[in-house]
Amino acid sequence: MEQGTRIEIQVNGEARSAARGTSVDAFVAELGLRPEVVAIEVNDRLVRRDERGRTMLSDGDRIEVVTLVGGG
Amino acid sequence: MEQGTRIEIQVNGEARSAARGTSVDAFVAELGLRPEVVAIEVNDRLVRRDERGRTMLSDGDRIEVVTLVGGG
Amino acid sequence: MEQGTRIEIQVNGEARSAARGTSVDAFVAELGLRPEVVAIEVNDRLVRRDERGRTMLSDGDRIEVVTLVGGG
Amino acid sequence: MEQGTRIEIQVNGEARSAARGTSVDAFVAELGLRPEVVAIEVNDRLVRRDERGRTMLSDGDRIEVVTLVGGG
Amino acid sequence: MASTTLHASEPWLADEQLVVGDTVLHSRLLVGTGKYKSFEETAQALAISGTHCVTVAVRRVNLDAKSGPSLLDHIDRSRYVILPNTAGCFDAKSAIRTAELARDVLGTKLVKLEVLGDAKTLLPDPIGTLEATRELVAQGFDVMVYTSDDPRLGVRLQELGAKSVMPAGSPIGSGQGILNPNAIRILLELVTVPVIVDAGVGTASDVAIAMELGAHGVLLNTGIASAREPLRMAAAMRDACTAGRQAFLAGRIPKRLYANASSPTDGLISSHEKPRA
Amino acid sequence: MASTTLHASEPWLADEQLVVGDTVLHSRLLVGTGKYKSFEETAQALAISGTHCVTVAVRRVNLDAKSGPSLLDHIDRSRYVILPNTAGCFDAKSAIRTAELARDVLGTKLVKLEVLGDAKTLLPDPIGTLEATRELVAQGFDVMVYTSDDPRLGVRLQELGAKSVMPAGSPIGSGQGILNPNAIRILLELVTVPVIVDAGVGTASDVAIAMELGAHGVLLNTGIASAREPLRMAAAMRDACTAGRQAFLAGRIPKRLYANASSPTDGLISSHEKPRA
Amino acid sequence: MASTTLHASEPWLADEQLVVGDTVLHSRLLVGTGKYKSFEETAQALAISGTHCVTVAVRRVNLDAKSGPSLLDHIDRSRYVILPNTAGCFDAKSAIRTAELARDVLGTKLVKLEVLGDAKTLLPDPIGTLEATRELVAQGFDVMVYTSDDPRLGVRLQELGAKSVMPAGSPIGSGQGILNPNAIRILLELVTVPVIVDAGVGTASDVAIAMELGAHGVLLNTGIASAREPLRMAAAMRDACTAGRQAFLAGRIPKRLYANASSPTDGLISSHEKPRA
Amino acid sequence: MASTTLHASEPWLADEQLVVGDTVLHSRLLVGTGKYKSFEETAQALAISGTHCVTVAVRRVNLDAKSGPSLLDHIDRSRYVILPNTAGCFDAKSAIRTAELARDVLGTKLVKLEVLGDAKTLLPDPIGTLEATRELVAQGFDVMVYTSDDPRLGVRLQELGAKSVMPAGSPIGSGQGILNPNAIRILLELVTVPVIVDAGVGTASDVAIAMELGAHGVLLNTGIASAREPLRMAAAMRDACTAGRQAFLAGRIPKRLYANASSPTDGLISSHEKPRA
Repeated sequence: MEQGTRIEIQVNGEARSAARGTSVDAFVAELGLRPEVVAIEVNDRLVRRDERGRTMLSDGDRIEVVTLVGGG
Repeated sequence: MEQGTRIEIQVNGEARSAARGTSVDAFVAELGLRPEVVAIEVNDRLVRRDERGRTMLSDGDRIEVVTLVGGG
Repeated sequence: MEQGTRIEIQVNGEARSAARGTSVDAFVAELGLRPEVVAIEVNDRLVRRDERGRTMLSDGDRIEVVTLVGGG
Repeated sequence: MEQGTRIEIQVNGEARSAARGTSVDAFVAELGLRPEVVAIEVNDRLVRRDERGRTMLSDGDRIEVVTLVGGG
Repeated sequence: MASTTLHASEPWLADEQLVVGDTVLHSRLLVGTGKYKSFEETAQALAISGTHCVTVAVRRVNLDAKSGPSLLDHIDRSRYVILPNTAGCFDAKSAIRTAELARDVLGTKLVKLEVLGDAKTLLPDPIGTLEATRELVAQGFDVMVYTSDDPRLGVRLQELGAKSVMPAGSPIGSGQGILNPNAIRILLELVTVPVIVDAGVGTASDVAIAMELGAHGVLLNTGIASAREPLRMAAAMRDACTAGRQAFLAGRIPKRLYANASSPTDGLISSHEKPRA
Repeated sequence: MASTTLHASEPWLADEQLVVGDTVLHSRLLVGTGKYKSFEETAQALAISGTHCVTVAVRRVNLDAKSGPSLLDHIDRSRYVILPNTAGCFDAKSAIRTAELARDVLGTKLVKLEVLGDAKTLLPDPIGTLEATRELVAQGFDVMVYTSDDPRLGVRLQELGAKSVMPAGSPIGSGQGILNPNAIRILLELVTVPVIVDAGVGTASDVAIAMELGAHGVLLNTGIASAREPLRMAAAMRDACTAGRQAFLAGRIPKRLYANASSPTDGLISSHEKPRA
Repeated sequence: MASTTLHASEPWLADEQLVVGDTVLHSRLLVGTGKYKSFEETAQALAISGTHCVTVAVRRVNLDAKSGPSLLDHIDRSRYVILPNTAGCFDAKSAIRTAELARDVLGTKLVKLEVLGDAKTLLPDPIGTLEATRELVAQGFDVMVYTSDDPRLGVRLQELGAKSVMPAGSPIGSGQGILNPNAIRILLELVTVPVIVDAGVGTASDVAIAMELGAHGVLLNTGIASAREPLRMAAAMRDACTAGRQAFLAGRIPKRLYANASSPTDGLISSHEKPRA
Repeated sequence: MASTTLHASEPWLADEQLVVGDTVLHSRLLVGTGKYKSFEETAQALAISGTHCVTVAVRRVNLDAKSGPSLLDHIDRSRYVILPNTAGCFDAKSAIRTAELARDVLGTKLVKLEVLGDAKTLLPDPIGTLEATRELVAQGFDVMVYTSDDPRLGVRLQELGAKSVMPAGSPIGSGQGILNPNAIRILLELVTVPVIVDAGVGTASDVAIAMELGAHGVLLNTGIASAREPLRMAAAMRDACTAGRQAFLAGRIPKRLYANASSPTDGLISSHEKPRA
């Protein structure tokens, strides 16, 4: 019997799912975000801009997607 | 035909009447006041303690009767 | 026997003399002052600009000659 | 040939000497100090009141002898 | 000032007495009698405060009320000097009449003159105050005059014969303390009669600060009467007055930007780190 | 706080006692023993101040001097709690050694910890202070810790086990009083151990202000010892401490921009001018 | 206020102009001409300050000196309003004579009245000031009157016809800034003519504070002329005046005891420690 | 500081530039971007303020919102240096992660480090701040560190490699200005990196006062964004910053208790009354 094709992840504290084998890059696009204005953590570790393409999401990952907002 | 036996006066801004020929002394007693804790003005002029006996009230007099109260 | 031709006056507290019949105008010129930057008092009374010509100095006059200086 | 009978020590930064085998207790007495108003360190280590008797000074020891003075 | 008995036992607190005109005051704290819950509370607060001089106001008798107890029944005149004020007067004439009425009741010549400028700020009117001072002095009153902290106005009031100049630390009842210590300091240099800070005192440190400036006394009312616990505050004001006066006489240390060690700086045990200069 | 006897006679002054660790202090004024002209003056100033807790420093014995009288001969230990400090230490290690030495002389666990940052400002070094607090608490000391008025630093020191946080009102010996009342107020909200203002007090009103903010006590030395008349100033500081504390407990009146009449505003005699609103 | 051209390009700075009697002033900074090293420095400082109104004093001509250049040669009257003062007068009569002399030279009716009380403090004499104000107004002068910060005295001077009330922030040349902001605030509530803070300004922030209180202008001299670098300070005072005025008009945030986050408080990344409430 | 062009025309305003790590800042005013009504208002306020450095915060993307405009679209990076902060972090680890995230977005190493102690006061936690400073410096960040005004804490942060020490004048958003100028003054004596006053600024004079103390810059946000008229206040803050800086460089006059005449004291006209000495 074959394994599921989707993974369950947490994004900014909310439960989401993604296709197995999705890269961070692809996932950011999927979320409809502009890649140049966000930064990504996976499991409390920064995934640098240049690592996004080669970093694949895994089942159970905790993902933080942040951007810059007004602040003092 | 003989004249009225009472006079109309103002005491602390209120209309009052008194018997013609009433002295300030007598009037203070009439008001039920302790003479040693009050001072009296008739028509904006102080009537000193020692003048009260010989000072008679006249029709239309404006009388101020004051005492000492708490103040800073 | 003819009278003296000069009068003794006080200018800003100093003793000076002038020819009898000197006008305030003439005296200011004599002092080498620029008339437009000074004001004159004779015996504690202002002699207005337009009165200087017709105002003659008399023996014993006390004259104040002032100007504007730096101040706050 | 037998060894010297005195040791060289430092007390409050000054060079002193003492008889070999002198206890801290004895040394305090030697200095003419009142034992109850002083505290003693040997080589930066406190020698407690109850240890003074059994603690012997050794050649080269650095000794601090302190007391309480006025302070805020 | 605390009593002479106390001073006998504490010679280091020796101080001259405060004298206003002919009146010798045994305490530098003057206390008002307004706004208390009862005559009993008034009397107790006065006693606790240690004051020797209490202020009272002149008002119309309430003709409808039965002749009840008078404030005067609760102020022992053998113990306190009574200082009538002209509070509520907005012109010289009313203030003068009020002072005369008070003198007729009390038989004394001491008066605290107030001629106010407006009902909102209760700040003194300088012209009315000058006029009334001249007239009351002419009538033989010992005038203690409530004024702003304008030092030259204080000089003018002294020239007119005032026996004490009473600058407001801040507006009456505002509780803001001494808003301009510099003005009080200059006033103290310019006048010779006692300077008694009147009005604005909100808490104990305000009294201490006034006395440390060199003021000869402080008059207050609301600060005690309207505190959550008036009796406790009366004690606090009493102690603050003696504290500030004694600190003034003791001569405080100068202020520095920083540091002046209170413990010896030598005789330190050997240290691994040396202090940074 | 003054003696219980006094309170029996003055119930309105009731107050809880100041407790630091296991030590109950009967006065909220803590006094240092540095800079006095003589041991006699020291003892007299302490007595007048009414303090129950006096600070002392640890220093090398002068070996050349004949064994003379000791400060301890002049401080009656049945009357005063002795609080040794680590003044003059510029690193945690020296401060810890100094505390151990003091404990060995006194046999008590109370210590006032000072780890200073530099000799010019005598301001505390936060890192050394945190380190030494941790270590001394581990050794069983009751640590009263001198610190800046940084409220969160005070919280950290309490978390490490300090029994009292002692913020500087201003730099040691600067006599500038409480430079940042707001910081003291916030510190008082954030910590639960007693907050005792240490350093910077120049005159009586500084003490009153500290206590009015809600501080649990004040420690001072130079303000008394270096005043022109130390004994008089000792009395002033004593009274200022009770005044400030009582004012804090009494609940002061609020501050307003202006006026709040202390005499009644009705019952005025008829006036020619009406007050301007 | 800076020029209208500037405002055309900066609409958010829109402000009404300062009007004293008949005189419209394009800057709220008034500058004195005393104490400069040279007439050249005076002229340059005035230009940099952006002022539209400059004060001058009346003094005896030096008869011994050759008729040299006059200050008036260095003040372009097409550019500046000249405001003569009566500085140095200690009685009403001298001040009135001085004002008349100035008017005769300048042909203008604007005068800054000063009647001083003493040479040590240079504080204004209230009686002489009131007298001279009445007389000069009767003679048709537009009187701008130097006075203390006593709010009711300011009201009296306005009642006598003064066109501007000019309270001292602190004594002339003392550089202490605004010693009693509360008094200035109350004065601003009580009078309707422009209030121009005169005297006491020591540095830029003093000007800003005066304007933030709502003062209509500030007059200063020593603060610029006696600074180490007068030209630099002239620029600083210029900017401080516009800064303070604009801040007043902009409506500042309220003061709080503490904290009001400027960054969003939600959307934080997951944290190991949770903030303590 | 205003632009060099301006200085060419005003040589007397010459000033060195503010340099933080490798970053040269052309204005001494740093401005936050929080609390504005719109991105447009933000951009306009920044432009008016003349700032060269703007702070931003790091927050989670709102996944539900359609991908709308970003703040970054409204801040021209060729015109402004963007300074990301770690606001909202209550421990070193979160602050470090936040700094790394910001660096990944911006590609720059400048960071304003904030490690807060609690959510009520938003005062900095000294231990977390020290830890995060050490770590971020090790990671190659140019750390500008928000701290209390404790001078020795500032020294410790500089020792750990901070490129700028940013003391709070008063709590974030409290609008109380510089509560302890003395602490800032001492900090300026003890550290060599730029001191930029951060937090607490309520109005223009607060900025001027900070700069007059010698601070190298001021960072503010709420004071402008929450003013009734943010654009007007932006201009006020801009002018106050240059005013205060120039006043600091110009060298202010000393403060005196009183009087120092600005008009000549000789050459007075003959007077009936002689001045009282």
